[in-house]
Amino acid sequence: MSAIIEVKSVSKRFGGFHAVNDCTLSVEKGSVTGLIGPNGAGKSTLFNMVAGTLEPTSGTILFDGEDVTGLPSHALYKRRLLRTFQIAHEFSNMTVLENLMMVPDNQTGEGLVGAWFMPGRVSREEEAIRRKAEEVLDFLKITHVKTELAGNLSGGQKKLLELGRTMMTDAKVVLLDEIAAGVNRTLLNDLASNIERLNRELGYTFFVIEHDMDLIARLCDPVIVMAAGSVMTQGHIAEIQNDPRVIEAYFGGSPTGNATVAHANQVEARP
Amino acid sequence: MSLLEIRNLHAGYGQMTILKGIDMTLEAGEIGVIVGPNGAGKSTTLKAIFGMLNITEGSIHFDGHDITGISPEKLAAHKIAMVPQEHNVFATLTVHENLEMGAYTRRDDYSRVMDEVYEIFPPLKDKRRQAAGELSGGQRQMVAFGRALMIEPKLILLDEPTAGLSPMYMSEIFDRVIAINKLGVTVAMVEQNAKQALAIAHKGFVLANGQNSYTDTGRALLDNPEVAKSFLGG
Amino acid sequence: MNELVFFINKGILAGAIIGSIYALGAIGVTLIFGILRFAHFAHGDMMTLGAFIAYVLAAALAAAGFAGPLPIAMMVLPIVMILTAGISIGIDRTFYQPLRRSGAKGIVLVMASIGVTLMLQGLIRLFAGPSSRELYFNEPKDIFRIEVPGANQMITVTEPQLALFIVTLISVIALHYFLSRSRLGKAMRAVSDNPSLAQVTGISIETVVRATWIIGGGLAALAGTMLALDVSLKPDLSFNILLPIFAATIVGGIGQPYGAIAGGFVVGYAETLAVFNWSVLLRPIARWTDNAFEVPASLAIVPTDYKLMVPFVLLILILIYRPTGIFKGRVL
Amino acid sequence: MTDNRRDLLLFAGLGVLFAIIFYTQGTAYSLRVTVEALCYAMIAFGLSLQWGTAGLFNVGIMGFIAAGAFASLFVTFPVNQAFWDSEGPAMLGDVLVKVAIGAAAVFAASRSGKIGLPKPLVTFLTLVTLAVAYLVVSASLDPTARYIEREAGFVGGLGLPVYFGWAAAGIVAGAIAWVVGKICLGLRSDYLAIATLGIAQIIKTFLKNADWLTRGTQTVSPLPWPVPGAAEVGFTAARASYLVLTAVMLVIVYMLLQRVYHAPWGRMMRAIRDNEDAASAMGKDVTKRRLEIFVFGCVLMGIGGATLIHFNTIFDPNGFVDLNHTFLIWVMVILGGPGNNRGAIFGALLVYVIWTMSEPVTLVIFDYIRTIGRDMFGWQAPADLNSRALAMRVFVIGLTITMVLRFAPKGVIPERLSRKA
Repeated sequence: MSAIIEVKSVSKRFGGFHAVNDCTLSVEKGSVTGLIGPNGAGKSTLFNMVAGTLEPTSGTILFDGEDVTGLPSHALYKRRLLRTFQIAHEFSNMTVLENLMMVPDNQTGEGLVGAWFMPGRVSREEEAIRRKAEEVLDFLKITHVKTELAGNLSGGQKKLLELGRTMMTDAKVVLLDEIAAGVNRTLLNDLASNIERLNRELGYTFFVIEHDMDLIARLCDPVIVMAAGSVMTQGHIAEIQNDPRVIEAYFGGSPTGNATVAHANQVEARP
Repeated sequence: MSLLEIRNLHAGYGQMTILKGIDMTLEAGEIGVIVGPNGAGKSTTLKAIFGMLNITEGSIHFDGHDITGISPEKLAAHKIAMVPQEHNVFATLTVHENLEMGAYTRRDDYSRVMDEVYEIFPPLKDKRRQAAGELSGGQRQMVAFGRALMIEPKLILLDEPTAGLSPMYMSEIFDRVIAINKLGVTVAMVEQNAKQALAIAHKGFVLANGQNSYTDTGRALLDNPEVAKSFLGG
Repeated sequence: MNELVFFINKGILAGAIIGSIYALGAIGVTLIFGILRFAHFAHGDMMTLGAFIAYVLAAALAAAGFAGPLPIAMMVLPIVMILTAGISIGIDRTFYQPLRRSGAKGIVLVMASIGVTLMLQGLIRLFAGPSSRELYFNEPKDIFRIEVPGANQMITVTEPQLALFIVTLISVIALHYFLSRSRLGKAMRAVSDNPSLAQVTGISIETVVRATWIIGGGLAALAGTMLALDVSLKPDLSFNILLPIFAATIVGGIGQPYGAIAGGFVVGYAETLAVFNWSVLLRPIARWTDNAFEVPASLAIVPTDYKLMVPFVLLILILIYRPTGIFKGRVL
Repeated sequence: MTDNRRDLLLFAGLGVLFAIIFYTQGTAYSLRVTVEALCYAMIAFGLSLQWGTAGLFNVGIMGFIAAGAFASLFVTFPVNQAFWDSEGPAMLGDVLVKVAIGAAAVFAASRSGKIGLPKPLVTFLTLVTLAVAYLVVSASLDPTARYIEREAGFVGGLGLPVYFGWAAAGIVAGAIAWVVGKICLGLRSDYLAIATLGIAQIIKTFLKNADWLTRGTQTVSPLPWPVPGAAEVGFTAARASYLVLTAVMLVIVYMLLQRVYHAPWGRMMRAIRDNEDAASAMGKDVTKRRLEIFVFGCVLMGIGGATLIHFNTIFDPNGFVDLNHTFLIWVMVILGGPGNNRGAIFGALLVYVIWTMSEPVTLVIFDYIRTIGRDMFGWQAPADLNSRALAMRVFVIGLTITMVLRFAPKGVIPERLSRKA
């Protein structure tokens, strides 16, 4: 296997604050790689840099061997790197179907000339895109909201729409940013099995930020742990869960500060 | 009567309801810790106390006053201070000015409190003329705490104070929280690092899906196998 | 030496005068940008409004036979500033605050401010008519002359120009002390820096907004009146002065009051020196070199008619090369 | 369906309004108002596209109208033989060559980063080259301009058919828009507002002062008509045929706009307006698309301006004013319903009629005020009361803008969010 995403000593500063600090990691082609870490560890900042919404202060990011540092997201899409957003970024004044149909690129009807003078070709393309979109809706089991404005969907449905958009085109890598939050258990199971299927059958690579440990455990290998802006460790979920450093950083290990211990004892001693 | 009493709180942003009936009471001098999975409504609860979102049902009483849906800038008068999770200092103002802004609502002489804050956070004294944005993460956290202390609050609300800090810092922050509590300040704190936070808590609230799922002393929650299984990551 | 005196008069002094006007306007625009987060298009007409109020007051007092050591329009300035500040707050309450409350985007506020600017223009013209007026009533416009040895021309400063320098200096110093020392001034900086934290800290945003309008409106009235005293009161000032003021704001860095002052002078000088006839300074050199080269009659970099090009080009260059401005303001 | 019925009712009302005007004001005058209203509708399409579909804030419409009008004048006005017989063309050619060389040098300097020069040096080089090129060009333009003015009056036109002129109007307005957009569209819309405001004033200043090119304030007339003029077929018939022509153009543009709006192009533009980040993550080049729509809108403004100016047959740079050619159009669009082409037409027709009628109405009202004031209070009205009265209309335009924003932000005919399955 070879790396499809390589992050090399990337840092990002906001004012004086190091959100990501000399972070190096890679995502293997064909893997489902998880990224975990406490809130504020810099996961989202790192994600946004990989996805092209933020530009690193220093360091380089390679995609499929090419330097893509600082490229805008639409250029990364052209290289088949897609993403979802932690807070759903739906097109709220458009219908669910339109939300999906806008995704494929190189649509003839997206150019003025095409839209005006090639109606036949545009409508053929539209037909195909619509079928594809309907399949995706079926797959996500949200066909019943097809003509609803996306802004009116529930939080969970918006999340599904996020995922649905990434299925509208053939991706090499999909970045999933907390896709599980707000999605109910049953659906989450479906989601997970479909992510597995996309990964296995179509060779999609997934890079996943997630707080839902069950989902991480089910899908991801390896799992990368971030803390304080850089990678703390990485490995199989079983190793990670037993790594004392990770337990301390992420799961909240035993208190270490002396005062804390003393206070804890005091709290306990209260009637 | 308890210092803080939240009864059956329903609240959310715009049309979206996030809190679906939260109950919470804190006695004066306690540390209360709110834990739970992402999206459970932990930070939202703090924001609801702070009048930053729509309350549709329920009530919040503080020190005998009804403060349900009060506007944020009025809470300082009730001696409630808040430290947000991020962007919690005025980056372009100096450290000293940050503290002065903390005391914005005070018309009396607060130089004694200022000295106390510098005493609790010695590094700040040397950097008092420096812009807060130039400080390190830990020092900024100190500025944020110091700013909140300037009104000599009865209650201080902390939104994930350890977020983004390395584990080493984390215990330092908890030590600081304890120190503040020892000054007689009641603390309500949202935390990701549930185990460590519950260990210093007099009272813990485990939220899930916008509702209380367990409420007990911190110790009891830590010892509760069910809580451990579902929320503390095994 | 005559040429040098000419340069001092038409270059250095003229630049300082227009620079002061731009600086006073840009301070208001930059504060409004920083705190209310929109480009206030009505600022040029607020200046005209201030000058117009000064005219009305001064005319009334002059008719009543009032006289004093200074021109009447200058003596009523404090009242004019207070009135204009009050009107600014009224405009905010009526037109901007409801939009803010309903969560409108910044750009909608920009448009509303264009609506306000048109309303002001209409009202001013309705009452003042389209002609231009003098703000001096039966009073001599004092002119101070400084003799320069070896020159038969003199450095000349008129009374309103001198007054303008003085009030600009006082305003800048006062603003500095206000922003760095006073409680409200610091609160303004705090809101500009981080509005939500400021609110949590107990700072009333509305109070700060009001303070912003008082300062912005007051300084606009000041600048407008001084400009009208120096030249004359023209009701059609608005967009022609607005563009240089925006340029000054952006050149200085949005949200940076000190940047606005610097930007005002940069734009003022750029404009003045661009239309300055440089052949005046070349002539003596030609004389010394026994007319080794011919000096064209006019050697202005930009013809006077195209003066507005200068702030515009500055604006474009700063957007291309340094969108944060000189003082590292924010980029919207 | 109810939406359509409502639209129908509104347009029917508008029809009645126009019928009344034709009946009371006479055909010839009413035809003039109608033609001008249609030209405004074309311009309003451009703004509706920019503001309604893409959220772009253009307050320099007047500049694009003026630029388009000039371009059309230059292409269609009869050839000035005196100019072509003089040294003028050669001198002007020399200036143009210098412009081209200067532009190439500036471009090369701005790209010198490619050969490894550090960024500050590139900036410095570019600015110096720009300054030098500017000085060289303006030094050779000045005598050329003076020569042309002395020998031939002005450059004159190319004498081509009017349709070429209108095409040129679109091209020139679009080219200016491209440059402005290229610089400002990556930034927040406030910058675009400021920049368009500036460019409009500058275009007007240029047209007013470049006597060698535009005759400046001496104005150019008569501009040729694309249809038979009054001298040939009579007043009414001439205006009627111009009306038919503009109406046909408007319908064609309307159909083109409707088609793209409902095509993937419109979907993409609405997506960008809804959520820029997501649209970018879905592979849409937001800045480029914004530029496209900005240029497209300005092309329509240029064409609209040219049709307007040809109808009035006189090119007068002083005739272009912000109020009539920028803010009036804003009122049309936000009142009609931004992002909806029917709204743009409705707003343009209604507002233009009200606007034209408001002049006599205001004067009548103020005449009454004058009389009442004199009779009851002995008030001596100022001599320029009439021109002051017209300033009230500025006030009303401003008030309308603020009120619509607050109480009817979606306009009379709001944009329809498509729900088709």
